[in-house]
Amino acid sequence: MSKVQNNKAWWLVLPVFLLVAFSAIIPMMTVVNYSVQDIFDQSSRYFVGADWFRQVLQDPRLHDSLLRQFIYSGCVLLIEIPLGIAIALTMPTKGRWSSLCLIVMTIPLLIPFNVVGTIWQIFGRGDIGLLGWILNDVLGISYNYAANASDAWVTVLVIDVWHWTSLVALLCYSGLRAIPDVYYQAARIDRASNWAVFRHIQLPKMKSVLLIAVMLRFMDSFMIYTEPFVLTGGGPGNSTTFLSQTLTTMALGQFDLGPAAAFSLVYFLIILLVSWVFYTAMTHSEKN
Amino acid sequence: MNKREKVSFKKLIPLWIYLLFLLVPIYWLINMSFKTNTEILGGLTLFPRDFTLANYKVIFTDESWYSGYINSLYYVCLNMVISLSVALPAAYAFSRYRFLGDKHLFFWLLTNRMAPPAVFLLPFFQLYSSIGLFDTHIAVALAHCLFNVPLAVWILEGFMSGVPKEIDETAYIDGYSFPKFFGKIFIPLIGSGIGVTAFFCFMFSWVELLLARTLTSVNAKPIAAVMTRTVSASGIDWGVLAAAGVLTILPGMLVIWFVRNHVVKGFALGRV
Amino acid sequence: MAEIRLQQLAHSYSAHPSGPEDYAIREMTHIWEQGGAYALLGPSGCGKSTLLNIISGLLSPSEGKVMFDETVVNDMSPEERNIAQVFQFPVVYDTMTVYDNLAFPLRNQGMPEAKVKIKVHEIADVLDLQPLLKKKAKGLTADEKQKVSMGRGLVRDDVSAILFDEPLTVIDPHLKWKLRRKLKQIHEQFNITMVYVTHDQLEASTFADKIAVMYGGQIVQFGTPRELFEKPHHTFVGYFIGSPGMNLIEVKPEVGGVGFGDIHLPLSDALQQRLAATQWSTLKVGIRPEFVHVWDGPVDDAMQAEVTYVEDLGTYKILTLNLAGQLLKVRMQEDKPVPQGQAWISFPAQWLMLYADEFLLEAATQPVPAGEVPHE
Amino acid sequence: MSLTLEHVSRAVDGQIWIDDASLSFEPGSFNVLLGRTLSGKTSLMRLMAGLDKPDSGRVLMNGKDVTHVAVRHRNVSMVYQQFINYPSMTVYDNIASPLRQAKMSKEEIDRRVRETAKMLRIEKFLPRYPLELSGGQQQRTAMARALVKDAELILFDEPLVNLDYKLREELRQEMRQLFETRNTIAIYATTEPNEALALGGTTTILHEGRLIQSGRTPEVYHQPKTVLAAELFSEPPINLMPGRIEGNEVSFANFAHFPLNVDLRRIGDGDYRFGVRPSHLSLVPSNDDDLELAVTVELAEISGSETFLHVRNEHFSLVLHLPGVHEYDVDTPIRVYIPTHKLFVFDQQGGLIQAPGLRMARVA
Repeated sequence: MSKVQNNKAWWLVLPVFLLVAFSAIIPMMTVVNYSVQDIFDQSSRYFVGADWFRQVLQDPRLHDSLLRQFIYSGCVLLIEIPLGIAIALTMPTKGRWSSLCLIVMTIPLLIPFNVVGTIWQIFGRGDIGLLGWILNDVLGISYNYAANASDAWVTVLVIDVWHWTSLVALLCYSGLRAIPDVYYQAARIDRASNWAVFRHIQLPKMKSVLLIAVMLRFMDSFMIYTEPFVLTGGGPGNSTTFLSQTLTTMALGQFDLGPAAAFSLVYFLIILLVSWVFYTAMTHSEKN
Repeated sequence: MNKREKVSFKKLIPLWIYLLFLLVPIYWLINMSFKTNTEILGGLTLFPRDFTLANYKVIFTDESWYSGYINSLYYVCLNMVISLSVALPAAYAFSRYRFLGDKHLFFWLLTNRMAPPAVFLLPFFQLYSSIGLFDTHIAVALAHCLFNVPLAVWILEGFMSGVPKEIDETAYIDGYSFPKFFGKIFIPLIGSGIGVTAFFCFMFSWVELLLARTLTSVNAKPIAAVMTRTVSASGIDWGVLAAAGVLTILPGMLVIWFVRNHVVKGFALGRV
Repeated sequence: MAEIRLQQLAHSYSAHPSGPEDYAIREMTHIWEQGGAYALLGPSGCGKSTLLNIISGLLSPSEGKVMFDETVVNDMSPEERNIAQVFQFPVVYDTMTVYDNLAFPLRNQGMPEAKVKIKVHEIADVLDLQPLLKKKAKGLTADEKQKVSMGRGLVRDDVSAILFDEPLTVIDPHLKWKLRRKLKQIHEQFNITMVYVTHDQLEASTFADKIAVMYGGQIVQFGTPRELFEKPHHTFVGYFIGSPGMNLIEVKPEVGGVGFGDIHLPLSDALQQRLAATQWSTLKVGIRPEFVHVWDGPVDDAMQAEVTYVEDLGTYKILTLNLAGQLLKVRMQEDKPVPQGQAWISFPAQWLMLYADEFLLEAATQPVPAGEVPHE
Repeated sequence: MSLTLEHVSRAVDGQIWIDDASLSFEPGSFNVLLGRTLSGKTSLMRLMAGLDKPDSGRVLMNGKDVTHVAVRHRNVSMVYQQFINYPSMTVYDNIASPLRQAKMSKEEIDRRVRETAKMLRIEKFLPRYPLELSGGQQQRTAMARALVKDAELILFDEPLVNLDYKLREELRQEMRQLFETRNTIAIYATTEPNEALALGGTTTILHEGRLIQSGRTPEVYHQPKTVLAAELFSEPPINLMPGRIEGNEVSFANFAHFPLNVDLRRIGDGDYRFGVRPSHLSLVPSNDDDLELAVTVELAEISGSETFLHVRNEHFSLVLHLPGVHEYDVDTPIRVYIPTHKLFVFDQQGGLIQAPGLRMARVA
């Protein structure tokens, strides 16, 4: 559909622009402002240039949580994307079952982050939780997310899978539904194997929704804060302390405004950069 | 009729397992919310032996508990209304016209979805304090617009592009003014899109805690923040915590129920 | 390679059909011979897509048998039947090159790569796809894509029939006739049964040696384009084939023939006998606009009609005449003088058709083959 | 009510869509815009309707400049190629919607809706929703909405192209009848020359945004000013052959020679392009001055009651438009006849030099 050039359309966009500008530009300017100043109180502040950035970039806390964050987000993508695709492929396309599936799958998406944390906090405990009880008492696997760092880490990952795989699956399902039936018929006539159908019909047609799914899951997992906070408070040790928590501690807990602001900007830029890499990588392969 | 369409139960087993995986933790929460604390701590039971509504009674009789729900619902609905009402005209502009800087604007809107809420905690706190909005529902609703408005614009734009622009022109030819056309003809056409958008706005606003907690203290305190109170010196009141958790899931279930057809259609149209 | 035989075939989408109106396909027996070029022609909703899906194996008929040569294939899938199908909208594998697209069905059969190469190049030659072999299928134009879809069907040696489902819908009008020519050439070159489903008389008559016209779930006539034009076996064929379609007038039997208003149309003795021996509830005569004879002036035995409209189509004209209250269309060549106000016309006996309950009634000497025109 | 376009032009993204078009339409006339896809038909109609503004030039209605009047303040209607109705309203409400916007009384609306629905034979479907109807019925609904408000200008943008041919025949005939008694300007865009002929009135040929020729339909058809006009207003396209007149002889592509006949005698020697309409070619000689050519069949396209025979020899290819069914296999050698008194002659630049004289025949 050809769009018409019409600069008056700005009037329609203006409310959105003003609203988002109010919520994004002013705070962002504050952050930038803080990141280059040393502030004691309202009257005494000094320009420090890139000092805070230098300090933050050399801070081992950042390195630690950044590394943990990347491993975590990587795992999230590696598990949720294939799993989501697989679920979307098995979902029935018609009838009551498909509506039921869709509705059940949306339930976890609508639970507040901290309640998700609470559910698993309860579910995983050895004394009162079904999961903890089955693992410890029935299967004899020692499991305690509050004491064991790797247990805690895996639990946070499972929570994310539980919480968000449905979103990936629903997006993929939506992409799959957009494929006309004749493609499947043609493939059957060509005697294509299931794998070939997936590789040459379903995957190419799902590409644009997959891009969205990957970006969303990357961004959101990279910003994860509430679930590990509720479950373990970032522990044991620092095993589940991710970037957002490090930042929050810095800004609200220790009130290190300057470094926290610099940290914020670095954090934001990393997300932008990685998203851009994903975006170009996935759209570039299409051009060739 | 069609061999391919026939749903074989065997093929769906992995799917059932996945759905079970989704539902069991929730069931466990519901199960626990109907137990007394003695039963909870006294050993594992797959369903409440000693069925009680006492935990719910605690919540419904204590104002600080139920006002938490009202606060959350209030700012979520407020956010939904604001997001939809500003996103509808903007999405229309993006779907129908080219204008100066449209691509950049769209991209910039989407980058806001990439900004971690943690980054905005402090500036938001200061901003809303300075204009006297701290601890109000509107503050949280506005803050949530940061990520909901771009999303709403993006989803609605997809739905609107599916409506041929000849419909718009026919309406103008018939003598409709723009607002009249928009309200009477266009909005009913993208009903599913609005349903799906409302669903997503609700979802992201309802589940968010970090900003909501930072921007409120008493008057607009969300339920999610109230829940942290169950941890007290005497330990955790598991039964009440579970009941409160169940109650936070309910509004979501209600929303799904109301927009289920739109959501199913929206997903099925391949346009979400 | 196979002969396709439909035996007492019927299909209903409802589980317990209660009457003929519940049937998408009414009982029919029909044979598509090995190596023929056929068309299945009908308006939307006539059941042609259902029939196509039954032949290809996407749908299993509720009654009767589908046979490929001597094998009953009712429960076989399309791949087991070795059917190839070209769809309305071109289906290509976007991510593959044209070469890989053409090679795809062969590789799925496990054919050695050297042989695949030979076959693909052979087909690419036929379809003029050689220069495109290395291109990604995604960037092709609609007609190139449609050729690739056809190629995937033709490249296989084991195909028993190729089905075309409105394959030229998305093709640019001025390229259409070239693709039609290509299809004809392909049919001559490969000895494969081809069935072409369409609602367009031009597509059907151009491609097919024989056309099955479908109407209301039945094949009402199976014949060459000439037969459909000159001797429609059903009033629907008369109406549907030709633009404008056949003139159809309801008549009453009279002594020595039939008539309407004050018009009397004589019939041959043989036909009169046939009519007398037939049970019917409606009787119609039909004559094509091309065959109505227009006299230059008043002539004895000619019928007088009023000219109500003249449509000038450049090199010929379509006249609308009022004959005893019935409107008739008449086609006149450019060179013939156009009658003003009144026209004198006659219906040559050889082109005047008689229809009892919509089916053609012919003199007893030429019985209608039973399988083609089932009487209700 | 009359409509006049004065030197209107429109370019989008540096591409010229309409190039200096001047046209005027009489009240109560039926006018066809003929041109291939993307020739500018739709763009021109959008300018007339006021959906787009021209970059230069003026649009006048009844002599009044309406170039900058918004579409909803003009009294126009439009029917599109796609079936455009409001899906959320019933057929009745669809048809009533322009009247409601005009603040008409309830009784008057009801009367007119029913009258228009009856005219278009959709009165049965009034309580239904458009998407429950067949394509033909949907387009009838759209046409009813366009007709109901007595617009001064009604634009049809290839309204029948998405319908099958029997429905097209039917609706085309009804349309002509609908407009016989109306005092509106009807403008109808089509890619099909035969549709232009069938609809009558005037025809304007468009090509690449330019007006090629305009006038009463039979005149434009029989007297095309240029090769381009002849090619565009002919389906199948007119057959063109390079040729030369030398002394008393004409030759085509240096191989088919025939004596100069009376009609061609006043043209001087030189190189020309000769055209002959597909329907003037025949398989049997009809006149002594026919030129016989040996050709091979490329394809016989049969459209039920007519045959388009594509043939070629080593010099050029021809299309014959024959009544009746003629079945030929590909590559069959046959003979075709060109009536030399029906030749169009164009100069090398494409301008018409001579059109075949029409024998105006009448019943005494």
